[in-house]
Amino acid sequence: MIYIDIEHKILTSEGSRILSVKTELPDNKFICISGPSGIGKTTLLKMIAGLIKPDWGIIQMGDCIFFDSLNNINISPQKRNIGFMFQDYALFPHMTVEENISFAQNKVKDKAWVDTLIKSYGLEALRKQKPNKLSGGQKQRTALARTLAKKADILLLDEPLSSVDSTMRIKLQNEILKTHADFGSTTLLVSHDQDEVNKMGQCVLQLGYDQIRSIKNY
Amino acid sequence: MIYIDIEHKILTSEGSRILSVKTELPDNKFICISGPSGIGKTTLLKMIAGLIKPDWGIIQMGDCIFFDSLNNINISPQKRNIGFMFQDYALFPHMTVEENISFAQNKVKDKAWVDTLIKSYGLEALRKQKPNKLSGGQKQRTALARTLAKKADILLLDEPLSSVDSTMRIKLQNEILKTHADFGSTTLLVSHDQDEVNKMGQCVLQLGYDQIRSIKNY
Amino acid sequence: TKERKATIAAAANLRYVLEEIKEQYLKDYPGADLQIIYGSSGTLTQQIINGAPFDLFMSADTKFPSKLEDRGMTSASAINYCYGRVAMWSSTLDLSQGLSAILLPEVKKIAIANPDNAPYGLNSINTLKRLNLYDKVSKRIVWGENINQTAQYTFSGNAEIGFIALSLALAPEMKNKGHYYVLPENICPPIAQAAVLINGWEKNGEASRFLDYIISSQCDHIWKKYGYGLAKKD
Amino acid sequence: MSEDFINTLWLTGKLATLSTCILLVIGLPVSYLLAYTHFKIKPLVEALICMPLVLPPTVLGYYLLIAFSPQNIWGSFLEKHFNIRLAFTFEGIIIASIIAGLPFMIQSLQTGFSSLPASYREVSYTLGKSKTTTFFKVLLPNIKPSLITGIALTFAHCIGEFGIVLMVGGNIPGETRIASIAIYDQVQALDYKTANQYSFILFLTSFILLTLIYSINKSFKIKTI
Amino acid sequence: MSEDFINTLWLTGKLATLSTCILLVIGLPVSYLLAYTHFKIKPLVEALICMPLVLPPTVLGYYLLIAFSPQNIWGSFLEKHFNIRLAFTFEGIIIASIIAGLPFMIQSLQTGFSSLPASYREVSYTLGKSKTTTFFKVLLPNIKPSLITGIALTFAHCIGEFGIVLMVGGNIPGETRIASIAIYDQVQALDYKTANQYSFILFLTSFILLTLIYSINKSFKIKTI
Ligand SMILES: Nc1ncnc2c1ncn2[C@@H]1O[C@H](COP(=O)(O)OP(=O)(O)OP(=O)(O)O)[C@@H](O)[C@H]1O
Ligand SMILES: Nc1ncnc2c1ncn2[C@@H]1O[C@H](COP(=O)(O)OP(=O)(O)OP(=O)(O)O)[C@@H](O)[C@H]1O
Ligand SMILES: [Mg+2]
Ligand SMILES: [Mg+2]
Repeated sequence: MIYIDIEHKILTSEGSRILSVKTELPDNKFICISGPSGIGKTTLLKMIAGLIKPDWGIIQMGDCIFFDSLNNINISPQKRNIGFMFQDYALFPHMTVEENISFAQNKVKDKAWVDTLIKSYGLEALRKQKPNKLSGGQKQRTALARTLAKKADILLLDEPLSSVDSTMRIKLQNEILKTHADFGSTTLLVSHDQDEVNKMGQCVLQLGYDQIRSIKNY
Repeated sequence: MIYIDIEHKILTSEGSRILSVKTELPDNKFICISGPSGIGKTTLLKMIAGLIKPDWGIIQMGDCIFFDSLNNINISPQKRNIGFMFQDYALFPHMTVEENISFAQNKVKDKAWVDTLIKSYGLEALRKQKPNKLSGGQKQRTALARTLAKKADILLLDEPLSSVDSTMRIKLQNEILKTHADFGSTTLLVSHDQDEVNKMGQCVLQLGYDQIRSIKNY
Repeated sequence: TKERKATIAAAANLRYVLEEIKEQYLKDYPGADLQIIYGSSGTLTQQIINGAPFDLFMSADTKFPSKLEDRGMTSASAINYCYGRVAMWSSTLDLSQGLSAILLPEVKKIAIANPDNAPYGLNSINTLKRLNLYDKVSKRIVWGENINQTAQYTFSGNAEIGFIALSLALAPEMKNKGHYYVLPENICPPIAQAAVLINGWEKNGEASRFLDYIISSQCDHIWKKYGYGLAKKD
Repeated sequence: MSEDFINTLWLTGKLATLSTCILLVIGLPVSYLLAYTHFKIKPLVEALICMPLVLPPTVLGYYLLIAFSPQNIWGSFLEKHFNIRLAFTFEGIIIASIIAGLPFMIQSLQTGFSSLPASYREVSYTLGKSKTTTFFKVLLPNIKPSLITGIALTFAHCIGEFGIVLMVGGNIPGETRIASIAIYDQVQALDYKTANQYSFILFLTSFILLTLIYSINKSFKIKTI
Repeated sequence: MSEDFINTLWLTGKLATLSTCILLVIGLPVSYLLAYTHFKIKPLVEALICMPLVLPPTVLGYYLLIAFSPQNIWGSFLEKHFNIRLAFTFEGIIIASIIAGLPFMIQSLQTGFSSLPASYREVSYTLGKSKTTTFFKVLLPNIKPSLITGIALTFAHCIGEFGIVLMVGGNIPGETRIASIAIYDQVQALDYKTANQYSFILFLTSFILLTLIYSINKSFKIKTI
């Protein structure tokens, strides 16, 4: 179970406001997060990943307390065993597609899994390509494959499919769901596409300006 | 009328292939370009903008020849009077949202138009913000507003709405259409969202692996 | 041969003389190992003060050896080993008329060594002052950091006339490349150059033997050949 | 502190500031070209720019002295047609300083330019901006850290540089006698007390100046990175 | 070319290579810290790193000489406990070279690190990579141009630097007499022919080496930018 109860000051299109999220998310489920642009979806994921320190609150994953402002606990991102896919991909420019993906794995490399990912995400011909020679959608798919390569406990995917065409999108949605079914990592996926949210989410976390975090269990 | 007849070698997920486009596009119309990821949509726009030099061919805009490989003509991007919105935004990090947008204008600044854009694209509260403090969607909207600020002859928009939520997306589609109706710039919009293409395009250019460029006039 | 090794710190302008003296010395005393290190007298003095492993210091003046004496770094008092003579040098002008050449209109720059550091400079200036020439040319003087640099200013032609050491005017590289005029001893006293043994030389007698050798009459012809005045023998 | 030293300090400041400014003017276009054009012999040009570092300053100074000499083509040309003799003048030591400082300025700026993403220029061009506007409004503001490093290194080096300047300048008070030479003189004369005083003042002044230069960098970083 | 000069050249190469390597080892962590931590007195530290440039080399050398002298605490400590005397030894001139080269290496690397986007580190951390792995596998390969500039500047400077080395090293053949000092000596002795020959060889060797260093840079750029 993931327990989140945090407050963090952010600046939105409507001026500065407090992003306040209080929720409990089930383990090993596929959770979709949606909400208007600038509401704080990326910020929330980054707080769970440990890349942003909330102003106040607690983030707990199972027995492990990731963050607790009162007891001054803040586990570093390296130790949270997460996989994070950045909205702007953040691929390493000096590594090829394949190197980017296998870099995500620990010392014991699972080459077969990397190959499977490269194939499923349509990157076969681009294996040896550096990111600056990729199209927008190809970059996005590489970033997604890199995140999945790690087999982390929690997957945080920030709009992983916003730049791919609809045919490919449906295919990749299924790939992601399949990976989730196989490994059972708790997955948080941010999307602004209502169809995608409805299709993929076993749970939906809706962020809104009224600061009420609605959670629907399917 | 825009006349395009070019060939250019690119590398796609299916290995290296020739992107070959031969088409005539009507003036002052709203043209949507779609096709699978990695097919060459961005490459096509960049060739029209003068940022990539095609291996072979002609690009002509009205009476003005932008590019002609046989006669060695290649007009620099500065002189093509275009507006180009990059798929990855490419905002200037040292300028605020407002500075980014008004930088696009010529020496005679049209402040009113900048203000209108900032308002319509929901950037009012972020005027004085630098890009590194913006969310993905906010960056995208800033880049879009910057491109529109110039009132160019040709607008090249590379997936301008891929990162905004559905409510905002519909609103902004209408804003773009309104701008097009007001100024009549020939607009080429790349999108992988079929609904968007159908709604916005007066013309649709479909790029596909069979290398046949289908064009539908509505 | 290790027991017979001496390290000698010598002023840079002694290079040609000392190499010749060293050659002759090694013939007379085979088996000696002389290492001569050249540098500016000021730098060498600072290095000795801070523990440089030198046995003998041959300065281009008397000031630096006496400073070392004051600090108790030396084991005997300094002795003059030669006298340096001041010469006026020019690559373009005929200097047979003597010092008055510096008043010629084509002389735009006159190079003199910095009198604060170099006795050649000090003596040149004093001479000019005594002959009431200094005020007439003071605006045209450029200051060389040391006597070598002064020579470089002159040799390169950036200064039409320079007051340098006679030994430099006679250096192999400079011979026959210009004209020189040796300032007579009565108007410009030669510069006494002193050498001193540094504490710790005693480990073998080589340094002291070499010092004795350079002031002996066996070396007189070498000193003269390079334009130095001989030390007074006692 | 004697009046003499204040003059010397003033001359030093003037030399360092002027040289740095001129180097900036030279360095910006050269490093821009080096960063954005690709030609075969580029590594050669880059190595050549480093060369003033490789020769000992006094030796480089000696070569300059020869170049300036009225006995040589270039020197006699200047003397005949412009009545300029570069040796022993302030202009001469400025030239010497510029040559000595070239590598620092150009290298710093070049790494700055070449680490900028190409898209900055591309966007600016598609917005119809000229290369000049792009350079001043887009590229320059984004290489501020490199710019500051370049200015700081060059300035510091001009202050401390004395081998070339000593050689070319001829140590003329009020014209070419800069602080580093004055300090060197005192150390040579074993006048350590004055040398220490002067070093301390030089050190302190430069330290304060450089701290100020770097503070600009800091405030810039906090604002945008 | 005499055997003597070949020895001198060899010593010069050894000094420059060793100093550059040590500076790289020192410079990488220091510049990393300077680039990624923010503390109030950072501009002061940055200015301090430039300071070896501000003092004339011979004067800096003189202060080092005093520091190394067995008459002082530090020097006598080394002498007593380790039987090391730094002045007039190869170790001594290495230390001198390192101090003189510090600004070039650290400044170059620091601008490199600070121009990398924060996301590189963030991604690497979320992938569970340690700071060390991130440093070597992610950051270092991406600052290659700065790394090469730093190495080239430092190396060139070590070759040409002679004021400090002359003062600290004392011109001892085979131990501290490096090429720049040898050339200086010959110029001092008015032996211009030999000086020119030696300068030419030094110039050429460094030029070839630096061209090679910069060629690495070029091939890197073509591959990834
Ligand atoms: N680095 C930052 N520093 C300060 N404020 C930021 C930073 N990044 C984003 N913000 C602000 O925080 C708010 C929330 O941003 P966030 O990126 O979490 O939005 P989002 O929900 O992911 O939006 P989008 O769907 O557009 O990506 C935004 O309004 C933005 O102005
Ligand atoms: N800078 C580049 N150099 C060489 N090849 C490139 C470069 N950029 C893209 N490519 C290749 O060209 C092909 C077309 O890329 P392009 O960016 O035009 O695709 P796209 O249609 O815009 O795709 P997407 O919808 O994913 O953005 C891709 O397969 C890519 O591998
Ligand atoms: Mg976001
Ligand atoms: Mg694209």
